[in-house]
Amino acid sequence: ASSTAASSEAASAVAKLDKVKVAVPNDTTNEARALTLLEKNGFFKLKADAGLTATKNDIEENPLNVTVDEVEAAQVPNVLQDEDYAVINSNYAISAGLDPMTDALAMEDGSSAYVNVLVCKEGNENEPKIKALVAALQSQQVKDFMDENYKGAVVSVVEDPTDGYDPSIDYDALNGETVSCAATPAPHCEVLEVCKDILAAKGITLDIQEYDDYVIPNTIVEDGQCDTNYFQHQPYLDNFNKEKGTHLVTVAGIHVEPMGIYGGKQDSLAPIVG
Amino acid sequence: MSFADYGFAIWETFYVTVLSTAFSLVLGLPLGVLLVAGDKDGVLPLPGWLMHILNIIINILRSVPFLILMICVFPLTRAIVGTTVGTKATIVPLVVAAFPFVARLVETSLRELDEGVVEAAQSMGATPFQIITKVMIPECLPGLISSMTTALTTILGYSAMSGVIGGGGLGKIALSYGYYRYQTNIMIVCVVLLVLMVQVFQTVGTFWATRSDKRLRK
Amino acid sequence: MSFADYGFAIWETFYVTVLSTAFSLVLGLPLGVLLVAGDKDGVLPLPGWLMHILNIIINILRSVPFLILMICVFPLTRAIVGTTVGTKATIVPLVVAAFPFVARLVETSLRELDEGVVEAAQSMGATPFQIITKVMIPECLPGLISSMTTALTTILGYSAMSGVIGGGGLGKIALSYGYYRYQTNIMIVCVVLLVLMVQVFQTVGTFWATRSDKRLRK
Amino acid sequence: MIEIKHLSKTFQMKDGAVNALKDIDLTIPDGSIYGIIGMSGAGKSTLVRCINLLERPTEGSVVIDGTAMETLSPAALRERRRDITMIFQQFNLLMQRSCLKNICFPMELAGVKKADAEKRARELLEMVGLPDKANAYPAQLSGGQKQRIAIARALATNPKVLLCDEATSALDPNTTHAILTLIKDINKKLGITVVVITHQMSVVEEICDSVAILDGGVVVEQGEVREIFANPKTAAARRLVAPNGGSAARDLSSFAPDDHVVRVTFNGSSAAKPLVASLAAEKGILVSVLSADTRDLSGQCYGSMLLKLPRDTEQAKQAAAYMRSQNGVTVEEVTGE
Amino acid sequence: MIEIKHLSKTFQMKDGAVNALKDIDLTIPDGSIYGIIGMSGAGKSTLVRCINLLERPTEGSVVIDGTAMETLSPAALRERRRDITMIFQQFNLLMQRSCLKNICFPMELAGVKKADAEKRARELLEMVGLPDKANAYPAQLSGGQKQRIAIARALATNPKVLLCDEATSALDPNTTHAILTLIKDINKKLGITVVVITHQMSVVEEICDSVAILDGGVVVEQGEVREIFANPKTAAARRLVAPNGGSAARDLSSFAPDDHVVRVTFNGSSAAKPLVASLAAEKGILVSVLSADTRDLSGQCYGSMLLKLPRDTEQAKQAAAYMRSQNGVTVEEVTGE
Ligand SMILES: Nc1ncnc2c1ncn2[C@@H]1O[C@H](COP(=O)(O)OP(=O)(O)OP(=O)(O)O)[C@@H](O)[C@H]1O
Ligand SMILES: Nc1ncnc2c1ncn2[C@@H]1O[C@H](COP(=O)(O)OP(=O)(O)OP(=O)(O)O)[C@@H](O)[C@H]1O
Ligand SMILES: [Mg+2]
Ligand SMILES: [Mg+2]
Repeated sequence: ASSTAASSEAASAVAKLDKVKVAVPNDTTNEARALTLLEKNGFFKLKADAGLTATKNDIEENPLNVTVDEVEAAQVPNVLQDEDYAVINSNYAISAGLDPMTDALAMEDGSSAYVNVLVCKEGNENEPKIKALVAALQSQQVKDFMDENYKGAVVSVVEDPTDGYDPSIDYDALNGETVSCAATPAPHCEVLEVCKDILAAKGITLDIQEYDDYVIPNTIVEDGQCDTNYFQHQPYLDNFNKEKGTHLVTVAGIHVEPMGIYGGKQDSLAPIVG
Repeated sequence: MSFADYGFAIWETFYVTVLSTAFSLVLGLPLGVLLVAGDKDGVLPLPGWLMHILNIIINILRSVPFLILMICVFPLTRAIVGTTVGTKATIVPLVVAAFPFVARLVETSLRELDEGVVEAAQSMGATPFQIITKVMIPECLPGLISSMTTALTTILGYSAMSGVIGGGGLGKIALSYGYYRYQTNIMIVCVVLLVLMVQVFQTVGTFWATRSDKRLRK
Repeated sequence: MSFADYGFAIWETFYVTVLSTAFSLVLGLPLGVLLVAGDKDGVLPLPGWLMHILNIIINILRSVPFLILMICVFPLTRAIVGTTVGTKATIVPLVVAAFPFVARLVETSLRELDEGVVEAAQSMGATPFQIITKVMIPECLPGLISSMTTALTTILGYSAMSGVIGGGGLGKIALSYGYYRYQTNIMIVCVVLLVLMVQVFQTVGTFWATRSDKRLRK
Repeated sequence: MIEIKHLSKTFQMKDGAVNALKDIDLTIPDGSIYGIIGMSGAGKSTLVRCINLLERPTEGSVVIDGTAMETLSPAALRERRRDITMIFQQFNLLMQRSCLKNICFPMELAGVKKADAEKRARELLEMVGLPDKANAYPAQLSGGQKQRIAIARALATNPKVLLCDEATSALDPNTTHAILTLIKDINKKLGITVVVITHQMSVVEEICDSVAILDGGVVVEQGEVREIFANPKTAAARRLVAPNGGSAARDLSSFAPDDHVVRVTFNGSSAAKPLVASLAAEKGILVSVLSADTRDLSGQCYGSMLLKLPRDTEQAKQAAAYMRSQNGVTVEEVTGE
Repeated sequence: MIEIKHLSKTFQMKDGAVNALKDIDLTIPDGSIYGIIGMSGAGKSTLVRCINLLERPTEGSVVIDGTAMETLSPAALRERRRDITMIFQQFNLLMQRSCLKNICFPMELAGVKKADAEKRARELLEMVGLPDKANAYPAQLSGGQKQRIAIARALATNPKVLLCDEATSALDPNTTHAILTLIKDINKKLGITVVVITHQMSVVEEICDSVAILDGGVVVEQGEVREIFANPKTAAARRLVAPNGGSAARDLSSFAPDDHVVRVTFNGSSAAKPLVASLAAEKGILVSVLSADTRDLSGQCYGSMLLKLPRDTEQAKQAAAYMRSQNGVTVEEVTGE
């Protein structure tokens, strides 16, 4: 794979493919996101009303004969070499040894709408222990951790980071309390590990609950088994609330994980953009 | 991952697997027995429609994908365990998924029994319950033990999915490090531990099945 | 989802399940036979270390969580199917996961065989191969068929995970629409179709097993 | 009393039906030892399996002590069966239980206390000559030993009816005798009814009061043993009860054609006057005894002999006439079959 | 020739060992029909299973035609076994194969063409009297029918050695006779060696040339049938070969105490002079025949009789003396056992 810049040079020299295979993540919003990114890069045209839940069935015009394979998000890097292209979440790309900065043929804009958020049940937004968790997640330490570990695959969206604590909270009163947070393994649990230390310093226990799933973490916050969760982006949450009639609210936006198009059998977007 | 973490994961895997298998046996054994005994020519003929219903229930539970089953049994899980998440909570869906499977294994084993010994018991006026507990099960014991070993390993495999509802255990760790985080080392350690566990279960199971078989001349 | 979509999903589920079961049988049957025949007192005693290795291989394959196994066999999948994505590609990991399971079921079934008939064949100078193909397998046929029905349903359950690598089928649709996209209707239709499929498999299997059993006096 | 009424049993098979029993009528009095004999495949096992309804008759009825078995509810049938035990032709021992536990089994079913059951089981093991096999498993026994365990098991609960399907077929003559003595004893002491299926004529002779002869699913003869054995009327019966069965037939085929061989049957003749000897003493005619099996019952002689008469036709005729003139003796010329 | 040398077999059990065979030495000549008799549990089945090495002897050796069986490689052993067939005490039929296919089985193993195998199987079915059971499965057969299928199966491949473990125990006298005739025929025509294990003395008498008597795992007597049967030397042998076995013993127990009963054995006495008759004619002493089983072999008489002598002691003595004076006759006083 080569960089986007390199590929456009060779564009005219490359013959069109008669069939293009693309792998995308198979969960609701990630798929829609991926399809939107592909549309933007000229793979096909989606129906106008496809929105944030678009699936491959929403492709309206497909002149390049693109086949979309829906694959588990974590799995996409593994199948890359069998596809012409794949859309990969940056965190998985990094885990799998790809470098989003150099290997991606195209990236989502930094100002993505897909901000990963900390979520709690409606009405609990102002609970001190949740606010303490927000302060920890929005800290400089977390921001540094992201920069250092994810090298652009996980980008903090926090504008002015805290020192880890919220001055408006009475931490003494929270001493000995536990705040629980449901999250998916990477990168959310890893990020929470950083917060764990920050909160521990004030005698607050952060109970990180790890889930390999995108539904349960919401349902358990809704039914009160867990205080918060941190695994999803805003559009996903909105859609979830709408479909399931849940009352979950965003407490704070933390980071974005931009998606990128990576080359498998192809090493540039030339066959697409022509 | 520290030693203690691995130790805890081993313990979690162990108790989830063993408890799930035990409960699956408690439900699956009687059900499997009914499938054989309730036959038209069985020792406790049950009405045809009832047998149909039993079969259909088993088939339904066996055909629903595990993830969906897990969600469907949430109310049950909550009623029994008090929560729907965590390692303990995985036992309920595991049992619901595994007991129909165990029932089928039991059914297969019991069908191998020589009709003659059942007839002998019948000729002595044994009640269906006596035939089941004193003839069918004891006479098929080696086969049943070996089926239970198979079930145990299968349940252990399923328990790796406990991560979906926030459970732990070796399988889940192997998945979240090896699969989601691409950290092969931890995955390998977990898989090796899993293999060792299965190895132990299997060795004990095979040994016990052979030991309990009095039909062998040697 | 149109009628045609459901039809196609049924077809995908059907061929993945049946092909995976068939291949698992092709690998698992000989392996299961070896586990019994290769015993110290078996008809084809194999060296102890070889039996150990066979057992360990089976235990390894049975203890690795399915998702991890799926990734591990990617090179194999690629070599055989040409790709690691899509419905067809799920057959390889399914077979790798299921054949050791089938081997254990076969082993359990074959151990139920009356020693006497094997001795009779030995006394006639039958080769181990002849004993296996003409005595052990045919005499255990009903049990084997019923074990294969159990395997088939288990494999069908696993095939629901094909969605992970871009496969299709009823299980995957039930999961991705019903579970992840909250379209309960589609999920219900898929589950009903799955139940019907299992019902058909099970009915055919049970019927065939009973039909092929010549030990029954009635 | 066991009454078998118009009993028929048909097995449906792929290629046609097998009529194993055809319209059987039999009455087995209480306290009797009743033999059922017949060739292999005659339907003996099927008949006895119909008595305790292990085999449901296709037609007809089995009435025990006035109750038609096939009309009983499952629970009532079980109750009944506790008093009817059976020794199976293929033993049907529980393979995963030791011999002792096998014998305890019917007592366990009946709720006998464990200690009492084991005590009785050990007694029975003693009786059948296998006290040292208490802890052995059936797979470790010889054929005859298995059969003896099956016998012990059947006797364990002091049944009212004992059905024996070839109960001594795997035993040597001595053990057979010991077992038969045991059964006869029990029959006398407890008055139990015994149905004995066998193809060993010596067994019938030794313990049965009455006998029925089955042939091709039909009862061709029935009555007291001495009568049937002395005077078999049908070919099927004669085939079975010829003294020493098959071996007599062998002898016949080795005769010179001009030998006169007669079968003499004693049906209660005076035992005080030995036939062969008195023939020699009174008439001076010397006959040789080829085979004989006679019994002296309260001074009357029952049984039969195969005698070779002198080659001289006149002498042979005289001898035959002399014997015929004796009370309770029938003489018939024997020809190879 | 089958030579059994110093053969011992011990079964290890949880609670001690069972010495089923102890230092057996036997030689079975080619073409002979060799009987092995003994009480239940004597070790007969174990012995015959050692011959084709289904049971590995603990000690000793089985040499067939000069080759020690236990030294053979698995492949060579298989080759050998093709010529040695066995009829099992519990039949060991393949339950999932029809009768026809069961009989075809050894031929299938030997690579006989299917059509030829079926043809031969049908012939054999005819021979054992079950032509209509070709398509029936073993579960649908009576005990005796199963046994006959097992016999047919053993004869299918024209073996050189036939091992029969109680091959006629489930058969009625007639069918037994027919089967024995069949085996004898084959033995004569093809010169095969037959080892017959049985507890039916009539079977030994009918077809065996030689016999060995096993008791508690030890060979206590062996030799020609006529010798052993006429002159059983050990208690074990006498128990088995008493005429009509158990039934003679029964008679004994019913004697009045002052009855004189003697067992007369003929070991080749002149058949021309009937003993009982001539005793009456010459001495005027009348004895009655309780049971007899004699055979006339080329003018010599073999076999035995149980005779009741007159109560008069003087007469009884005279009678015994007279009989003792005859050639080839032994007389022994019989007492209840
Ligand atoms: N596998 C075994 N384990 C332990 N003991 C055994 C085993 N097989 C046989 N025996 C014992 O060895 C002895 C001889 O058995 P065998 O079967 O040879 O007797 P048999 O002479 O054939 O008797 P039968 O006429 O009753 O068939 C018996 O006491 C039996 O209990
Ligand atoms: N389940 C069955 N299905 C079909 N035919 C059967 C079945 N059971 C018995 N038969 C047939 O019925 C007839 C009578 O069988 P049964 O077992 O009563 O004979 P038997 O008199 O006990 O013979 P044996 O002395 O050989 O044991 C036989 O011809 C047999 O083949
Ligand atoms: Mg019978
Ligand atoms: Mg034996």
